[in-house]
Amino acid sequence: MSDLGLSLRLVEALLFAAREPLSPAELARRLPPGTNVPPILAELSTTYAARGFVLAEHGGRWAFHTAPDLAAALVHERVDSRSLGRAALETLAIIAYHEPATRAEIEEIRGVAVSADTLGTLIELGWVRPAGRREAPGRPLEYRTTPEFLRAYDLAHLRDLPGLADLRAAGLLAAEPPAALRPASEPMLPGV
Amino acid sequence: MSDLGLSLRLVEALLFAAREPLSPAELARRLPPGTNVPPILAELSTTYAARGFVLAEHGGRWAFHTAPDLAAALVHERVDSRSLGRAALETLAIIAYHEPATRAEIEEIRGVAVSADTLGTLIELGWVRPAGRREAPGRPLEYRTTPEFLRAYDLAHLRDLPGLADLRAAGLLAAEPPAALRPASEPMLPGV
Amino acid sequence: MSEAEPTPASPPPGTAAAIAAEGLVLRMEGWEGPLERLLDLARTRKIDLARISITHLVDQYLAHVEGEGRPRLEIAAEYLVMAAWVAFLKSASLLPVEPEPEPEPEALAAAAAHRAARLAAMRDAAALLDLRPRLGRERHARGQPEGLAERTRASPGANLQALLAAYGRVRLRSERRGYTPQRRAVVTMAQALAALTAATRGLREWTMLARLIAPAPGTLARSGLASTLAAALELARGARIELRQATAFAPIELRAT
Repeated sequence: MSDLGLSLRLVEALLFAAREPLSPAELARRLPPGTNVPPILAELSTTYAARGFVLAEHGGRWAFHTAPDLAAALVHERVDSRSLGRAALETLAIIAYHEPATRAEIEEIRGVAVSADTLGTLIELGWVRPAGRREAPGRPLEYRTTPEFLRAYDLAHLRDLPGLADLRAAGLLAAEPPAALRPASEPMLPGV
Repeated sequence: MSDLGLSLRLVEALLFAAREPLSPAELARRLPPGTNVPPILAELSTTYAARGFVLAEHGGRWAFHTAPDLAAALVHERVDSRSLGRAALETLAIIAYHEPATRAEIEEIRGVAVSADTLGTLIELGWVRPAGRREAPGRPLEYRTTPEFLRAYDLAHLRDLPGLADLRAAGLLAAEPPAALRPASEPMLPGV
Repeated sequence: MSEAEPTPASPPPGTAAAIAAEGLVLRMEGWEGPLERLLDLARTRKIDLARISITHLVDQYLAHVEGEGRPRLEIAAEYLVMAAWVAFLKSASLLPVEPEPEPEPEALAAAAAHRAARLAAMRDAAALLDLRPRLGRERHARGQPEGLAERTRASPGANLQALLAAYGRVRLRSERRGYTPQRRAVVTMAQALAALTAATRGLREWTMLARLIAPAPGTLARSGLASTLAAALELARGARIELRQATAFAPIELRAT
């Protein structure tokens, strides 16, 4: 490892020292001008793939974290063992799979009212945030997940949510039943 | 790195996640029974010797930290281009319009105390300087703006600052007092 | 939509006459005549409001109010209420009257099944999500990050607009800071009493009060006159001097008792 470039060592050191995940742009700002950051990140994530801690991307930001398979041995280090309640977890899933989602939409899917407390918990965890209003009657708030959510669940992008493509193909993320299930009298939408 | 032993990966992960440096004994307690910790630590410190962060021992405890030779390169000089705070901006404006102005005069016009900090900020920026003392009781310091201030604000002379009537016309002195309370003639600005 | 005629807070009949005298007569395509007549016809559905342009109505209302010179608020308000009612009735007439379609049982069943499937899918998704190694639970961030060192060099942008606004703000604040009465030079009551007591001691002759006031410049002279008169009244009340005045506005004379 003696032939390591200075830039690679610097990127490594920056990611290691940072308290928060860093984007390539943030890294570039702290590196010699002209440094091409993405290949360095790719190389580092390969280098660390099989080690005790790994380098991963979450929503465009990069950070080291301990390898998931070592979880059992690291119980001493557990800092956040709170497990989310069922309501919060379902609400989180609905927002993540549908985002942006309004409270009314969450309630429509869950079939019960969503308490302010449930959304508050998710917002306090930094996993969900209100993100503007929908241009619809009542201008309801829309909720989205955050990069911290992606990091917490080790997802590089929202599209990496488990089963997302299947759910979408099955029409289970749409408010209306798929066309095939609709009565014949209903006019078919082109391209559905 | 596929031949990395589980123990080595665990030591790596434990040291990474630990909030304090760990002794070999503390490490051993969290590892499979019979693990020989010192050779692992030796191997890891060799592995990381030339990287962006190194494994080092201090007083019998081990921790990762940033490679010493990178420390200087990692300090990022950030230009804080936040605009001046309200107090500083108002103080600067008063000095510009009334210079030379003493602290008491600035306070008289602002209606609130002016902290030494506020004046300090302006002096540090090089926009204001103490310029002699007034021959008055207490011999208070007088403040003036500097040529750098004129340059920063792209003014040829202080007299280029708009007068009160101009400010009012530009809507910068928006809420007008009732006509009955206004003096018949606009008070002239000294030195403008 | 309900067929019931909405009952507006219609203008009292008395004011209509007053308005008629002022006269807001609309002249536009589809209607020429007073606004109140238009409203009457609209209420009883004797006119097709679809032909009436609300924009033109508003324009003519504004032109009328502005043309009044000093607009009479109560009249303008009456017109505003009437114009608003015309607008409301027109919007009501434009809304399509749609009978609610009877939901078909198959569609209802499909919707219910879809809803159940969606909920089940989200419950599964939540469970899958929860199985992932979570940061702080199965995965850990660095325990003692040094943090990224930063040295800050302040260089705030120079924004002239902000500087001027700050000065405007300060001036505005000082203008509003309230009225501090100016302290004027006055001859106080105590001074006048002392002076007059000394001047009238042993004064046997009737003497004009004005002669006993020490000459002083400007406002001080007027203040001296007022204070001395008050002092004279005070001394007379204590029977130390006598006061007399022949008629109103005649010189006031005094002497010691």
